[in-house]
Amino acid sequence: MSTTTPTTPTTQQNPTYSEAFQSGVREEMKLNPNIFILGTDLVERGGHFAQVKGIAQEFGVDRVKDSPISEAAMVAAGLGSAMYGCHPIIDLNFIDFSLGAMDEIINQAAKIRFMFNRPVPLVIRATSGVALGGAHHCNSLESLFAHTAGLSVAVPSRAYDVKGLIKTALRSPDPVIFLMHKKLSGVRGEIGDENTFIPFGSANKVKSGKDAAIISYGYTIVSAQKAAQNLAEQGIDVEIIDLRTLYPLDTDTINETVQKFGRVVVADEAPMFGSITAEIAATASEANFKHLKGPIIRVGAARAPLSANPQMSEAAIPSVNDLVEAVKKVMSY
Amino acid sequence: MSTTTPTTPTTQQNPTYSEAFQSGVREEMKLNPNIFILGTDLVERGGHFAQVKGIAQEFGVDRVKDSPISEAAMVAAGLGSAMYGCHPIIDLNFIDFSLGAMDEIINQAAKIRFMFNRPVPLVIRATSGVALGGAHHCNSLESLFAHTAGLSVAVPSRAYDVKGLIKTALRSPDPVIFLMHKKLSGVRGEIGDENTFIPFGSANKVKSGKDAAIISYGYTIVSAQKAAQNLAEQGIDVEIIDLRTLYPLDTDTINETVQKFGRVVVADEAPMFGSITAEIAATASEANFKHLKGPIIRVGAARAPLSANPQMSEAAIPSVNDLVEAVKKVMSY
Amino acid sequence: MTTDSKWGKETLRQMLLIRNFEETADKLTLRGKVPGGMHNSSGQEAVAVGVMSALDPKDVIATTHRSHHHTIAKGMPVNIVMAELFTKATGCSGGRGASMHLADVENGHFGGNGIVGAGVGIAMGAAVGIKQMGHKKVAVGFVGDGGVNTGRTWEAVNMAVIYKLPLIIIVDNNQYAVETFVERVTGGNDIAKRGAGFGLPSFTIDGQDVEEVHKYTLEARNRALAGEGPTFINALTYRYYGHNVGEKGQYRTQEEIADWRSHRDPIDRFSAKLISEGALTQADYEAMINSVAKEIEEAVDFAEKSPLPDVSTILDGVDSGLLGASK
Amino acid sequence: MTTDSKWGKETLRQMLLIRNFEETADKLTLRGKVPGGMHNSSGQEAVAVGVMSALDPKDVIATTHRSHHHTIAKGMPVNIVMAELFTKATGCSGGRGASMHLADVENGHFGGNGIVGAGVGIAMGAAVGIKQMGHKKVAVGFVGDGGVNTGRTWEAVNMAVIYKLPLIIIVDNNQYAVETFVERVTGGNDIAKRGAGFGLPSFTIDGQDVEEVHKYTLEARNRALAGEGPTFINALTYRYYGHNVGEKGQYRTQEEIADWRSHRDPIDRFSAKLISEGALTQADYEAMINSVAKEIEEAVDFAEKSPLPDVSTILDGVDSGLLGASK
Ligand SMILES: Cc1ncc(C[n+]2csc(CCOP(=O)(O)OP(=O)(O)O)c2C)c(N)n1
Ligand SMILES: Cc1ncc(C[n+]2csc(CCOP(=O)(O)OP(=O)(O)O)c2C)c(N)n1
Ligand SMILES: [Mg+2]
Ligand SMILES: [Mg+2]
Repeated sequence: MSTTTPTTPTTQQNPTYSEAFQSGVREEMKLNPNIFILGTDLVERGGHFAQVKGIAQEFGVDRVKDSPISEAAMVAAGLGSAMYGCHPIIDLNFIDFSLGAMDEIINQAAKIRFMFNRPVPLVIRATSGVALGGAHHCNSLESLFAHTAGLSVAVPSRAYDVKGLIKTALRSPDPVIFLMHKKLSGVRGEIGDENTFIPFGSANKVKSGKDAAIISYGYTIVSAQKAAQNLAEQGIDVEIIDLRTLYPLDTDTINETVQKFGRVVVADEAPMFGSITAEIAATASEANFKHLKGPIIRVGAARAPLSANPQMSEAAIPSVNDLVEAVKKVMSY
Repeated sequence: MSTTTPTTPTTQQNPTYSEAFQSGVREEMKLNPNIFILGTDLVERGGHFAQVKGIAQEFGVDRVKDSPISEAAMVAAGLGSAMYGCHPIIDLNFIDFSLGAMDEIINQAAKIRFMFNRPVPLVIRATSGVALGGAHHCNSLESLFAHTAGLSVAVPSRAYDVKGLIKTALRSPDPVIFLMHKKLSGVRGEIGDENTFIPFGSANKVKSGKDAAIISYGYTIVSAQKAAQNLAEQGIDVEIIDLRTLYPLDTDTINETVQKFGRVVVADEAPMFGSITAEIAATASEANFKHLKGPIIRVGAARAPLSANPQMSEAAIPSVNDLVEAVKKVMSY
Repeated sequence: MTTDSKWGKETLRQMLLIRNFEETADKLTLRGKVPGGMHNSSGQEAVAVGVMSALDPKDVIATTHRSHHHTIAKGMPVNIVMAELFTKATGCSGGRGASMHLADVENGHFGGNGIVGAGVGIAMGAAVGIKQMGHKKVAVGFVGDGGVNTGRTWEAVNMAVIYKLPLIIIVDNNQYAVETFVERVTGGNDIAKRGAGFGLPSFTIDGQDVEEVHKYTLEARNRALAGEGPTFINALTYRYYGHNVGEKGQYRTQEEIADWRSHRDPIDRFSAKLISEGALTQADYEAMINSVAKEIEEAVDFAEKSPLPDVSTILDGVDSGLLGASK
Repeated sequence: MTTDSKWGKETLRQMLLIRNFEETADKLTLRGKVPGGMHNSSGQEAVAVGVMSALDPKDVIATTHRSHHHTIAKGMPVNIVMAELFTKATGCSGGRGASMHLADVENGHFGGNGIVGAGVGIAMGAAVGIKQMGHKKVAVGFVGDGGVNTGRTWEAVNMAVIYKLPLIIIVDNNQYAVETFVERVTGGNDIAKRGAGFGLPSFTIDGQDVEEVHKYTLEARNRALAGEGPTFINALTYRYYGHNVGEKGQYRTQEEIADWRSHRDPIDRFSAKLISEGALTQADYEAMINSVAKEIEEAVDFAEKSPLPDVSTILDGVDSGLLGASK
């Protein structure tokens, strides 16, 4: 399932991560008149991260709807219209605000197909990840959604994956939580054409290596790349696997990676206790125990709310150095 | 931190699991005039599981308040009054309904102490676990709460622990999610007296054994006890650790147990992907790798919503036989 | 106004069918046939039948934990409903749902719900879909008097107003939420006034008068189809039985129940009207009662004889797998 | 009515202090001094000062993401506020909160909030506590015009009504939610009427008239203290700057902003009144402006010179550890 795509040169021509979203959505909106977008401040502003900039101007306000600040109703609007036959994209702005729509997401959208045998082709998009803004704007909630049967979770780390994954989501009949990292919004990169679809559950080998592997996703992939450079200087050649989606999870690639190296670090920036890295480490350990040279090491954030002070917020999440140290630890087995 | 208490003879004199809650709450309400209870249908009915039966009649309706069906406001009432100086118990009835109050729980109650240096002595009680009722009444949400920095999570499996833990919660300045399993509501057992407090983060060795261990909590402890009997007949002597709280987690006891046996099963009835058993298995494997005779085996529920049909719902969660097989598997290393 | 005889008979029969269904299912529940229990709607038939008789079969509804009456009135065969209560494979949700999760999405029944207030949001969403696709339909969201205290209900109402959605919100106001009297928990104690505060036509009507319910719903539907947006209807009704089967409680008097049953019963009122107008004979009425009883008996038989769901299917249908290989 | 000179001067000074704070902080934010940006309240001073001048210092408030004006009016020293914006250790939240999370719970400031609508719930909860403990205080919850579309707001309002809580809800209605004009997203477009629907005294008032805000708040407070329950006040106001610092947008005209600034500015109106009544001389006024400027300058200096929080404290205070040993 793992597909390797070339590392992307960041030239001025390449679109940003946010523009990649626009691009994928535009292409699918042209083909499917039942796709519409609903959220706050989308029409004029184009969303807080320019993720839908210009789309209302192109497709009209019937297909890009400004919403009141009513997260529960926003998701309900998506859910009911998806059951009816539309393919809505509900833009929740920050994923933190999904906490006001958890019943609609977890009890309703995720369960309708199982209970009533009815597809719910619904995309819930939100900006996620740790950056500025403090405790109410930096929740890492991906493990909550991944734990919920019936939901799939995309966590792209670059423009190419944003576009390829949103296009797949917009062709699928299932609810998707689509999380875009705030620190990546403006990062440019190559994107695929209108026929580039990235299947969920297919990890991307960002970098191959000989000695050990880091399995991660989202912004932590950027840190992992820096860590890899640093480690290379110390003679350690680390492989980097970007999961791209947390559910479905590319367990084939995870298993192959664990079996290949026996030395694996699993990292993200969610508070570590109970994060998705636990699932990955526990399941991979159980399945590949004999191949392990030592325990799988997890790297994650402190068990604390995030602070608005940038130094504190940075200190709470894994640094490049934390990743370097973790890899050195698995190398010491 | 592990305290072993005698296994309880279930005589008619012993109170039920629900009555144990009443008992602990009553004792603390007598001592602390700032404790009050708020939820739906508490005054006359005594709650849907009789958990506060008679308390309004004893303490008056100022201290047991019937609420509208407004979960967000219920938790906000608890949060604001806890910040003000009360020690509210917010009774959400079924934990499923907490999905309508997730912002109040995760963004607000859990974070206030960290952000504003103000204690939030708030107990959120709810009935949890898989039984009848279908997909909207059987969510196992404990891993969501345990993952949230600032929350503690109690998951008692017997009357004694219900009383001892609720008393501790009502003496502590932190928000607690108090989950009582629906299938245990009527189970009788010994309870402690007014001075019996069970610290959070102290597991209970329900049964000691010589060969392997099952680490679990809640109703699965009952299944584990049956599995232990079955295994005893096959000559396998299994130890059972009841975690009693999921955060704080008794990592000392977990580590000791893993080190003692090297053969450990971690089990619960939440959908396994991303459940708290992943955290336990991953962290315990990392910390005690050298002591493992084989991988820690997890047992959990299917990744699916629960059905109202009892046979389907039973089939979705671990059976006694699943636990027996898991223990035999760890014995095979 | 004189009632059209054909419509009147069909309407009355629907109400009788629901009443018999509920009373039969109640007894079967007490005998352990309905896993998880059920919420009996006896007394509330006029709301369900009055609304549904004003709709087109293709219109959409989404409802609550107490939804047998809505479901039968919407046209689901009673044997399928009964089988679902029994959690049999032949039930509308294949036994996955039981009493609270009746649905037939294909035919516009977007589901009962275990979560108070959720149905209004789902119906509002369906109305978004209807409008988006340019269809000439409406969606109806049911909620109880207790449910109007959930925030999600008002978010959905507001959204329906600003998007001018073809939505009708029906408060199936039976005056109690479990054991809690509506006045004790409803600020202002005027639910229609709440609706009005959100800027949509809002009415409190006699939910025991099936013709009144029908008339208000029809007008609301016409407004919706004309692009004038949603309507809010607070229908006053009463449930005769406990919240869940077997529950009694001290929260209301036997006199109160007897008063509603004897003076305002929707079936008695409507049958008396039809008989007095000559639209129905006493003999017709008795035949109708018997025919309904037979239909329900057959439904019970169907449910009893139906197979249980295959437990090996518990992982089927969680997702499509089309996003990528689920593992 | 003639304004009491002492009260008038203090009130005017408060408004000037807020205005200068906001304009200064805005510039500093553009210079990168305020991590995460800030929500400027310039134009809305009369709401904050009118409310707070009617409260007792021990009363409780809980507010929104736009809360500098409420916080300063509540009495927090501007140097502490500024230091928090700078995320310095000397800020009210030790630098953990920045602009959106100003608080001083000990002194009745239960916090700004990153979540729209959350403040009303927290204030409602505080009012539960006040009533439970038998204290003679009130709680005030602030919400924006955008925030009245969150369900949580109405759940809290309803709860306050049925428990007759000493709560005042203030809608700091600046007519926009980010770039969205209130009329486009507010069903009925009459926010006070929504309040009335939930059964509490509800008023729409001129939020640019500090005396009117004061008067309505005082009356609400008296009702609350007399055990008559909550009051809902929709105060019409306007923000002069963008939603967040540096934002402009095409969603409103420059003429609209100029009109509010030149004809309805709360400070200009109130200072002109005081001067015309002889309660204030032009010289007094200028001295006041200068003294305020100096106070803000000192606050900036304090914030600049304050230490950053110690990053080794990032795990401190998450919980007490008293439940059991946290690990
Ligand atoms: C969000 C939520 N909170 C609480 C419940 C528990 N509950 C189920 S039915 C009910 C009462 C509902 O009352 P009402 O809306 O008046 O409907 P009725 O039962 O009278 O038909 C309650 C509290 C629930 N199912 N969902
Ligand atoms: C629950 C939630 N949804 C969305 C947001 C993003 N957001 C922050 S402020 C704002 C606008 C709020 O408008 P209003 O309530 O009128 O307050 P104002 O900014 O005008 O003071 C929005 C949408 C949020 N912080 N919380
Ligand atoms: Mg009711
Ligand atoms: Mg506003």
